[in-house]
Amino acid sequence: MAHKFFPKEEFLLKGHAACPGCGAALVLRHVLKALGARTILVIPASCSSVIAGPFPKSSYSVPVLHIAFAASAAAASGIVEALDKLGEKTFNVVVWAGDGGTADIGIQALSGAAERGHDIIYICYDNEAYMNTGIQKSGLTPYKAWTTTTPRGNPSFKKDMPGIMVSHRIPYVATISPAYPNDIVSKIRKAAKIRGLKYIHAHIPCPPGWRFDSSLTVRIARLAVLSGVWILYEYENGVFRLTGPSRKLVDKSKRKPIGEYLKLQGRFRHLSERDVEELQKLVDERWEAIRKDIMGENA
Amino acid sequence: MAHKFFPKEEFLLKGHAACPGCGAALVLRHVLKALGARTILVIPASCSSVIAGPFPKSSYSVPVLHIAFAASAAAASGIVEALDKLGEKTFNVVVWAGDGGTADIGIQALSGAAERGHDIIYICYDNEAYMNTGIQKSGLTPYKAWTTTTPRGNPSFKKDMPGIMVSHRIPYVATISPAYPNDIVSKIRKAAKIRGLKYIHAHIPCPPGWRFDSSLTVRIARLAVLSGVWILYEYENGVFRLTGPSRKLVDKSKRKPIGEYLKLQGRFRHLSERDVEELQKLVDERWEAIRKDIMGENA
Amino acid sequence: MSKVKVPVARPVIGAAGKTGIWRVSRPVVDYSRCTLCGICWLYCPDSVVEISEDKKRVVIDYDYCKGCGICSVECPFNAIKMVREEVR
Amino acid sequence: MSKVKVPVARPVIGAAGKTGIWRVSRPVVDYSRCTLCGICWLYCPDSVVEISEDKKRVVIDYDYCKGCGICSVECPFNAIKMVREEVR
Amino acid sequence: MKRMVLSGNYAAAYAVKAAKPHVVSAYPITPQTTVIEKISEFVEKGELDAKVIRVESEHSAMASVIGAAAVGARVYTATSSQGLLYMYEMCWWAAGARLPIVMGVVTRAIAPPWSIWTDHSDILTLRDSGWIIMFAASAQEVYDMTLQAYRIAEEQCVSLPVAVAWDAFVVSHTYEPVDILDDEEAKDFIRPREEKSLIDFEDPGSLGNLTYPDTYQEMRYDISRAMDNALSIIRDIDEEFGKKFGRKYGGLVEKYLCGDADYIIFLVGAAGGDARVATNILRRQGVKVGICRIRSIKPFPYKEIIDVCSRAKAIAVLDRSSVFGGKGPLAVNIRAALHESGINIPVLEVVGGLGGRDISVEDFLEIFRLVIKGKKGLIWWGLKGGE
Amino acid sequence: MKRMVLSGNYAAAYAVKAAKPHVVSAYPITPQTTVIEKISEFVEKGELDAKVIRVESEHSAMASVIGAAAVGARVYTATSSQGLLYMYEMCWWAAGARLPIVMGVVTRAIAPPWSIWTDHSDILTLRDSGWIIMFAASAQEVYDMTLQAYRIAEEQCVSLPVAVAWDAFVVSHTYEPVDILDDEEAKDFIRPREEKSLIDFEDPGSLGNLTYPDTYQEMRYDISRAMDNALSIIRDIDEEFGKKFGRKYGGLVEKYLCGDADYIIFLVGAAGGDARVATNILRRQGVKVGICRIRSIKPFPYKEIIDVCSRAKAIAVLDRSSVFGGKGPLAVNIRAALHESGINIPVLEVVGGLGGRDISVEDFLEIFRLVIKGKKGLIWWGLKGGE
Amino acid sequence: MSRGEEPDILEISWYGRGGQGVVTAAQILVWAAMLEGKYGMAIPFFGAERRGAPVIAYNRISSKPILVRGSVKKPNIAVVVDSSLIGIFDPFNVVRDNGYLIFNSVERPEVGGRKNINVSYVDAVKIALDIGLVIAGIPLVNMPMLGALAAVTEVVNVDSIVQAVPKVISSKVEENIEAVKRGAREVKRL
Amino acid sequence: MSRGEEPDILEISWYGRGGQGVVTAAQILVWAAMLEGKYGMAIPFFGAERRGAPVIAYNRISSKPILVRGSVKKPNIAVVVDSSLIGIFDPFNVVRDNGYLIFNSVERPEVGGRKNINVSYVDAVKIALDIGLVIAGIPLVNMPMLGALAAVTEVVNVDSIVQAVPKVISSKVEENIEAVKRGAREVKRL
Ligand SMILES: Cc1ncc(C[n+]2csc(CCOP(=O)(O)OP(=O)(O)O)c2C)c(N)n1
Ligand SMILES: Cc1ncc(C[n+]2csc(CCOP(=O)(O)OP(=O)(O)O)c2C)c(N)n1
Ligand code: SF4
Ligand code: SF4
Ligand code: SF4
Ligand code: SF4
Ligand code: SF4
Ligand code: SF4
Ligand SMILES: [Mg+2]
Ligand SMILES: [Mg+2]
Repeated sequence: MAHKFFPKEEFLLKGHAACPGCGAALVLRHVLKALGARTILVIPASCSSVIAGPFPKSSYSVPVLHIAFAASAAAASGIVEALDKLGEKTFNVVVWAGDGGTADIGIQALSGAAERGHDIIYICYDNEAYMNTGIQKSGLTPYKAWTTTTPRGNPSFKKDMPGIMVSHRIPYVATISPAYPNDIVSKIRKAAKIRGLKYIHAHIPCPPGWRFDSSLTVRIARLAVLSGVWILYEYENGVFRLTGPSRKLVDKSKRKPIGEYLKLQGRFRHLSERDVEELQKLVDERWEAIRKDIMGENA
Repeated sequence: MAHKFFPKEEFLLKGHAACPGCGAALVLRHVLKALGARTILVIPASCSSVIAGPFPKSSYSVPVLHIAFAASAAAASGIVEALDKLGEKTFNVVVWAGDGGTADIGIQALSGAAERGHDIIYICYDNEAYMNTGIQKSGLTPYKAWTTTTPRGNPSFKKDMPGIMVSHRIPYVATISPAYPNDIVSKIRKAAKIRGLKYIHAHIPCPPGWRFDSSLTVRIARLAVLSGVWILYEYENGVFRLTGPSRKLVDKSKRKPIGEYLKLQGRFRHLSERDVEELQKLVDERWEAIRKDIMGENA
Repeated sequence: MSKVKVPVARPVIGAAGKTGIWRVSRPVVDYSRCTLCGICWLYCPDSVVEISEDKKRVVIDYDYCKGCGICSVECPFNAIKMVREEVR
Repeated sequence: MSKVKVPVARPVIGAAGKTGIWRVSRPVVDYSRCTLCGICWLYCPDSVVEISEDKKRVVIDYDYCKGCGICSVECPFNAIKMVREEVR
Repeated sequence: MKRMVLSGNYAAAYAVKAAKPHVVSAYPITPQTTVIEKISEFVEKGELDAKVIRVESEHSAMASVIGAAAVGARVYTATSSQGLLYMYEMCWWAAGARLPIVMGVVTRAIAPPWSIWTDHSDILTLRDSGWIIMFAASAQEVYDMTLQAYRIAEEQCVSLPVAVAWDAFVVSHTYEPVDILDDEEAKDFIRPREEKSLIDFEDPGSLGNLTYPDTYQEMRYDISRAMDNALSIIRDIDEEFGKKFGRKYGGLVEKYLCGDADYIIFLVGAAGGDARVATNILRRQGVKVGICRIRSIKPFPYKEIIDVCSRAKAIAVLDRSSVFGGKGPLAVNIRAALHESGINIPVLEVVGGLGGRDISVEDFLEIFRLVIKGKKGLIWWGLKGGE
Repeated sequence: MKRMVLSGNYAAAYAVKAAKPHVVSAYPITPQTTVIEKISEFVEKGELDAKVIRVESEHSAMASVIGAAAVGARVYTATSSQGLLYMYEMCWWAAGARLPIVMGVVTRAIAPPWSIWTDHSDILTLRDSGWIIMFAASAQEVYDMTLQAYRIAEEQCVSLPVAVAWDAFVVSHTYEPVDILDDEEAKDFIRPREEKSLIDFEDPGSLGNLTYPDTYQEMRYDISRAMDNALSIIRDIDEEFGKKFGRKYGGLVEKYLCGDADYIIFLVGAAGGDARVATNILRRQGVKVGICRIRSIKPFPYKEIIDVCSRAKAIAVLDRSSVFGGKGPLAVNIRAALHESGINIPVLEVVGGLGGRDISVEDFLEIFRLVIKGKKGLIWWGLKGGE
Repeated sequence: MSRGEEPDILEISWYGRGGQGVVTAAQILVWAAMLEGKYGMAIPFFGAERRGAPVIAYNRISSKPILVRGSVKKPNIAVVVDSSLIGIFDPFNVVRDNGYLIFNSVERPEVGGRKNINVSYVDAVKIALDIGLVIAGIPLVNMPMLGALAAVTEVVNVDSIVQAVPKVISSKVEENIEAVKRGAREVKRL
Repeated sequence: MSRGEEPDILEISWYGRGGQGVVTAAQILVWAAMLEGKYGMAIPFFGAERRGAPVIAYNRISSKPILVRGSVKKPNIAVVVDSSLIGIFDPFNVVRDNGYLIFNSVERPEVGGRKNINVSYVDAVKIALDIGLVIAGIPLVNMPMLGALAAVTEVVNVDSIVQAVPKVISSKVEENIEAVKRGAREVKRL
C-alpha cells in the first residue's frame, strides 16, 4: 500500500545509468516525487552527471543544468534570482550534489549562497567518497574507511556538514536516508515551503563504493540509522529535533551495535576489533552530546 | 610597564604601508611578537599584501609567502608537510588572512585544511569588508553596515565564522581583539602548542573602512568587546570558555549599549533607532544563547 | 547565417539503453505471497516496479530492471526471488 | 646560461618610504605627565614608540610615525597631545 | 544623448544600466571594482531594476550568471586578472553552454608578483575558450562596446558570451567626456533578450549531458561557426550604431592612416592613442606610417589584417602580454595571416608595456624608427637594464 | 632496468616513485585518477616516502605544492581538463614564483558538454603561463619524460614548473610494456633538489610582493629567458637520458622520416603512432612523407620546425583542440615560423580528434592525400555530416 | 587500405560487461605476449563503468613495437565474454575474414550468415563457478576466455598466460590459473 | 621629441596626499573644460591609496579630443597641493619652460635655481579651515587649488570650475564653490 501514499509520477526515468542498487538514484527518485514537475535540478560533476545518461538523452524528466564541480550553489543562486526577476512564481530550485561537490570543492559556493539566503533546496547526497572517479576519499569519508586514496583507511574524520550548515544559521537543515522514504518526502516538502537556503543531507549507501552486494542498499541504510551512525533529525530555525526511528535511539540500549553496520561493507573489512570499538565510542559520544543538548533544552 | 611583559623584538617593521591607525597592523605586530622569528606567514590577497610594501622591500621580518586570494590554507598545508618531511622541527606556519580571504573565497581551502588537521595557526583578521579593494561587503560584514556594494546597508547577516570552525571540530578556536594584547599573546602562544589546525579570529577596526578617526581604533575595539558585540572566548577541544572582559558580560547589565559602539562609526551613520534596537536585540540573543550554554554546562 | 543549435538533452526512458541487459539475476514475483504492500515499488532505485492498472499485480519492467535485488531483500513477505539470468 | 633570479623581497625599515610624511598631526609627549606605563608602546600599530635605553623616556620615531593618534587617545595619563603638522 | 565626464569603469556601468540586465553578479578586484560599485549604486537608488548578487568569488560570479542566463535572463559581470583566472573554468562553461553573457574585463597583470596595472595577459587567456573578445580604448568606446556586446551575444546566429576589455587605470580610472544614450535611444538600439529560456518546465531539457566521442566535436564545430558568424555581426552592429549615434570604430579593427602607409604598428588597447600621436608626428615629417588597432581579438580579423598589410613595407606588432618560450599571441596570428596570404614583409615583434609599464609617444616613434630600419624578430621593449 | 606492463598513468606513478618527491598533492579527476591512486598505494605500502595531501580541490592541490616547493621540497601533482582550469590561477602562480613543480596532465575535453576523452584544449591553456609543456605519446615516454621533467624544472638556469601531458585513455589507460629504471639508475639520473628553500628563517624573505610598473616587466623577462634556456636543457637531458638508458626522443620534436620528406604532418601526442603507420604505408608506395611530432609545446621549437620544413613541398598541422574564431594554436605558430623564415609552402590546418574522436591511420592517409593535392587553409576533420 | 597493412599486428576485441574482468584479461594478454618477446597493447574503452553495463577492450599484439592507438575496427579475433551483448556490439560482422570468434556459451552459438571465420566457444561461467571465481555475484569469466583464446589462436601460448596471471592478479592466483587452463582445455571449435 | 608636438595639449600634474581630494580636483577640471567646449582627461596614478600617503594625478586639456594616455612627464602646470611632498616628487624640475608652478603654502615658496617658470601660491589650508572643509582631520585643500589654477593660468575660467563642482560633488556644494572662489581670489604670484 506504500505506493498509495506517495506521488505516482516518476521523474527519474527507468533506463538511467546508475549502478544496480544505487542509493542516490533511490533518494533522487523520492525527492523528485515530493517536489513535482516545476523543479529545476542543478547537478555538479558527480555520479549523477552520469546517471543522467549521455546526450541527447536524459533520464531526468525535469529541467536540469549540469554544472562544473565547484559551482552548483552559485549557479542555483543565479537561477533563483533570474526566475524571480523574470516573474516566475512557483518553482523549486534544487541543487543535487555529492559529498565531494558539497563538503570539499563546493563548500565555498554553498557557504556563500547560505549567507545570502537564496531560495534553494540544497541536497547533499553523501555516498562518502568521490564515486564518479572511482572511490577516492572525500571530506565526508568516514574515519578509517578504505578508499583508493586511503588504502589503509582514512586518517581524517568525516566533516559534520549538517553541523557546519547549522552554524550558517540557515532556516532549515535536515538529514535523510533511503531507508525512510516517508521521512524524505515530508522533509523535502517542508523545505519547499520555507524561504531561504535549506540544506538536506542524505546518507547514500553505494554498492561498488562501499563494497557490498547491490541488494543490501536499503538494509545498510537502515542499519546506519538503527545503529545510530546516521542520525535522522532536523533543525528548524535553530531548533533541533530527532525524527523517525532516531527519536528512540537516545537510549544507547536501543541502538544496534555499529559492528552490524560495518561488517556488511567491504570498505571496513580491514578494521580490527579495537577499531570497531573506537568507532562505536565515537558514535556513543555523539549521542551523548545530543542527549545533553535535548536535556538542556528541556531543563 | 606594559612593555616589560611583552616580547621586545618587532617583526612588523616601522615604515610599513598600513593606513594610520590600522587595527590589522596592531594585531599582527603582537601576533609576531608572540610567535617569534621561526614563523612563516602565508598571506593571501588583502590589505596585508599591501602593508608589506612594494618589491624589493618587505616590512615583515619573517619569511612570507604571498599567495592567491583563495589559496592560503592550502599553501600553508603544503608548507607544513614539506617542512616536516624536510626535517624541520620547530616552526610556526601562520595564515594571516582577511575576512574575505577566510569566510568567502578562502573557505574551501580552510575547511579542507581543517579536516586534514595540518599544524597551522590560521588567523582571520576581520575588518568586516574587502578593504584592499575599497570597502565592499564580505560574508563577515555586519548586518546593515554600509559598504560600497551595500550603499543602503548589508541585507545579510555576518557569518559566524568561529562557530563554523567549531563545527569543524578542530582542537582550538579563539577570538581576539586589538584592545586586549595580553589576551592575544596568550591565545596565540596556546595555539602554537596545540597540534592540528588552530583558528583564531581577530576583530579589526579599520579607520577608512568603518569611517572613523584613526585615533579611535583601540577605543572602538574595546567598545565592541564591552558592548558584547565582539565576544572574547576560546574553544579548546570543544569546550567553550569566555575570556578577559567578556567573562563578566553574561549579565546584560554589565554590557554597554551597542549604540556607544555604533555611533563612532560612519558605516552605521544611516541606522535608525529601530535599527539600533534590532541590532541590540541580536546581541542580546547571542548572549542569551551563551548563558544557556554555560548554565547547561554547569548543571 | 544559421541559428544556434543549443545542445539540450531530452528526457526519455532508456537514456542509458535497455538496462535490463545489465542484469545478473532477475527478480521474480511469487504472486501467491505478494500482498501488494508496495514496498518493492517504494525501494526500487530504477523505477521499474509498477503496480498494474487494475491494482492487482506487481509488474517489473525487465527491459530496464538491473536486477539489484533490493526488492527481493526488502519484500516483507519474501515474495520476490532472485533468479540467475542465463548467460546466453 | 644565467642562474635564476628569484624575486625575493627583503625586510627593511621603511618599506613604504618615510611614512612620517603621511602625518597630519604629530604626537608630542609631555614628559611631565608620562609614567612610562608603556601603553602607547603597546597600542602603536606602526611600531614607532620606543622606550629609550635608559628606560627614562618614551621616544617616538617621527620618521615613521603616521600620526594616527591612538597613543594619544589611549595614554591613561593624557601625556600625549596631537599637534597639527605645519603644512609646509 | 548627454555628455558626462566618466571614468572607463563608470562608462561601463552606465552602459549596463542602459542594457537593463536582470541579474548582475560580480566580485570586487582592483581595477574593476568601481564598475560594480557604480552598478550597486544605480540599483540601490532605483535607477536600475536588477538583482545584484554579491557572490563570494569569481568562480561563483560566473556560475551565477550562467545559471541566470540559462533560464533566460540578461546578465552582466566584470573582473580582472586573478579574478578572471579564478573563474576560468566557468568561462569555458559559459561559452560551451552558448550563453549570451556580457563581461567587462579590466586588464591587469597576473601575479606573482602582485601588480594591479594594465597588461593584456589576463584577457588573452580567454582566446581559445569560445568567448568573443572586444577591446576598447577609451571610456566612450567602453560605453559603446558594452552596449553593442549585448546585441552581438544575443544574435541568434552567434549566441556566445562576449568579453569587453579595457586597460587598467589609463582607461578604467581615467576621467574623460563620454556621450551617454537617452533611455529612448538605448531602447531603440537594444531590445529585450528574445530567446526563450533553455530550461523550461513545460518541455524539460538538460544542458550539459555527457557526450561520447561520437557527439562532442560537432558541438565545438557549432561554436566555431557561430564565431565566424560573429565576424560580420560585429561589423554590422558597429555600422548600425554609427548610423544611429554617429560613432563607429571600424568594426573588427580601427585603422588610422593605414591606407597608404608603408609602415604600420599593430596593437590592442589604450596605447593606440599614443601611437596615433606618434603617427601624426611622423606623417608631418612625411613618413608614411599608420596604426591598426585590433578591436576584436576573437574572432580574429585575419582578412582585415591582410588587407592592411597588402601595401605595407614592414610592420611591428605590439604584444602587451607575457611572452614566454615563443611568440606573442598577436604576433603569431598576424604572421600566420601574412604567411597564408604570401605577404613576405618584415615583422618586428615587440613585447612590452607589462605590469603597467608606460608606452609613450616616444616609444612608438622609436619603434617606427626600428621598423623603418628593417629591424625584425622579437624584442622586449623598455626593459630596465636592457635585454 | 625492468620491463613491466603498465598503463600510461601507472608509468607516471612509477616515475614519480623514482623521483622521490617529498610532497604529492592532487585531486581526483577522470582520466588522471589512477596516477594518484597508484602513488597513494606506493606511499601506504612504504615504497615511497612522501607526504600525500588529499586536498579538497585542484586550486588547493596546486596551492599546496606551491607552498611545499617554496620551502624547498620536491613535489608532484597531476590533473586533467576541468581540474586544470580550476587550478588555473595557481598555475600562473607557480610559474611566476619560479617553482620547479612537476605536474602530469592527462588531456581531456573541456565541458560542457561533459566528455572524459582526449582533446588538447586543456593543456594548451597553459601555453602563455610560463610552464614548460612536454607532451608524451606512450606509456614509456610518460615514464621517461616525467623523470626528465624534474631535471629540467630544477636546472638552475630554468627553475620553472614543467607539465608533462599525455592523451586520455589511448595512453593513460592503455597497457603496454614499459622499462622502469632500477633504484640505482634512477638515483644516478636524478639527484635531490639542490636549491635551498626560498623561505628561510635565518635570512627571511618574502615571495610575491607588490611590484610597481617599474619592476614587474623585468621579472617576466627573466621567465622568458629561462624558457629560452630550457630549449637546450630539454635537448641535453634527452641526450643524457639516451646515453644512459638507450631511449631518446629527439628532444623538442620527434622527426619521423622527415629528412627527405616532401609532405609532412605536424602533430602532438598519441596520434603520432597512427600517423607513422600511415607514413610507412605511403613510403612503401614511394611517396615521400614524414611526421613531425612536437614534444615541447613550450618552449615552442621554431628552429626545429623551420629545419624540418626547409625541404618540404607542403605540410599539414593537426590541432587536436577547439579552434574558435581563428587558427589553431599549433597551426598559428608553425605558420608564424614559416613566415619568419620566408618558407612559402601551403599549409593545411586540420582541426580534429576532439572529445576523443578517433583519428586513425586512414585519416592520416586521407590528410596526406589532401596535402599532396595542394589543399590548404583550415578544415575541421571527421565531422559527422561534414562541414 | 586498412591498418592491416602495418604488417604483423594481431588485433583482438573483447566484448563483456562491467565486473567480468575484461580489461584485466586484455592486460594479462599483453604480459603474456611480452613474456614471449612480443609487444602488446591493451586499450580499454571506458564509458560509464557500471557493474553489468557493456564494456569493450582491445588488444594489439605484434612482434614489433606497436604504434597504432586508434580503436580496433576490424579485429582478427573477437572474444565475446558475454553473449547477451550481441545485440549491442556486432562481433560477427567486424571480424576479418579468416579471423576468430570465441564465445562464452554453454552451447554452440548461432553465427548467422557469416562464413570465413573460425568460431569456438567455452562454458566459462561453469568453469568460474566450479572454481569459485565469483565477485559480487558475477562469475569471473575472463580467465577461461583467456585460456580459450590462447588455445584456439596462435596469439600466445597458454603457458605464457599462466605465467602472466600473477603479474596482474594478486588474490586467488592459483584458482585463476586453473581457470585459464580449463578454458584452454574445454574450448570447442565449431 | 616630446608629446608637446601634439599641438594644443596642456598637461597638468597634481601632487598631493591621500585624503586631500587631488583626484576629485582633476576630475572637476575636466568637467570645467568640457563646459567650455574643450576636451579633457584626468588620469590618477594609483599606488597603495592611504590617507596621508603621496598621491599623484594628471590632467590633459585640449581643444581637440585627446589621444595620449601615457603618464605626464613634463607638465605645463604643476599643482603642489602639499608642499611636504617636494622631497618625494620633483615639481621644480619637471615643469616645462614658461610653465606654471602653484603651491599650497602660507608663505612664498622656495623655488631654488629654477628660472623661466611662473610661480604662485595660496594658503589653501586656511581657506579650507575657514570654510569648514575638513574630512577626518584633513583639510580639503583641493578646491582652493582649483580656484588658484584657474585664476593664474588660462586652462579654464574660474566660472567654469564653479559650474563643474556640483557635477562631481554632492555634499557641501556651496562651501566647495566658495573655496574655489577664495582660492582664485587669494592666490599670489611670485
Ligand atoms: C574541477 C573538477 N575537478 C574534478 C572533477 C572530477 N570529478 C568529477 S565527479 C567527481 C567526484 C564527485 O564526488 P561526489 O561529489 O562525492 O559525487 P559522487 O561521484 O560520489 O556521486 C570528481 C572528482 C571535475 N569534474 N571537476
Ligand atoms: C581571485 C581574486 N579575486 C579578487 C581579488 C581582489 N582582491 C584583492 S584583496 C581583496 C579584498 C580582501 O578582503 P579581505 O580578505 O577581507 O582583506 P582586507 O583587504 O579587508 O584586509 C580583493 C577582493 C584577488 N586578488 N584575487
Ligand atoms: S557509484 Fe554508487 S552512487 Fe554512483 S551510481 Fe554507482 S551506486 Fe550510485
Ligand atoms: S584599509 Fe583598514 S585594514 Fe586595510 S590597511 Fe587601512 S586601516 Fe588597515
Ligand atoms: S514488496 Fe513483496 S509483498 Fe509487497 S508488493 Fe512487492 S512483492 Fe508484493
Ligand atoms: S531488482 Fe532492483 S531494479 Fe529490479 S525491480 Fe528489484 S529493486 Fe528494481
Ligand atoms: S601611555 Fe602615556 S604615560 Fe604611558 S608611557 Fe605612553 S606617554 Fe607615557
Ligand atoms: S600617532 Fe600613531 S603611529 Fe604615531 S606613535 Fe602614536 S600610535 Fe604610533
Ligand atoms: Mg560522493
Ligand atoms: Mg577585510
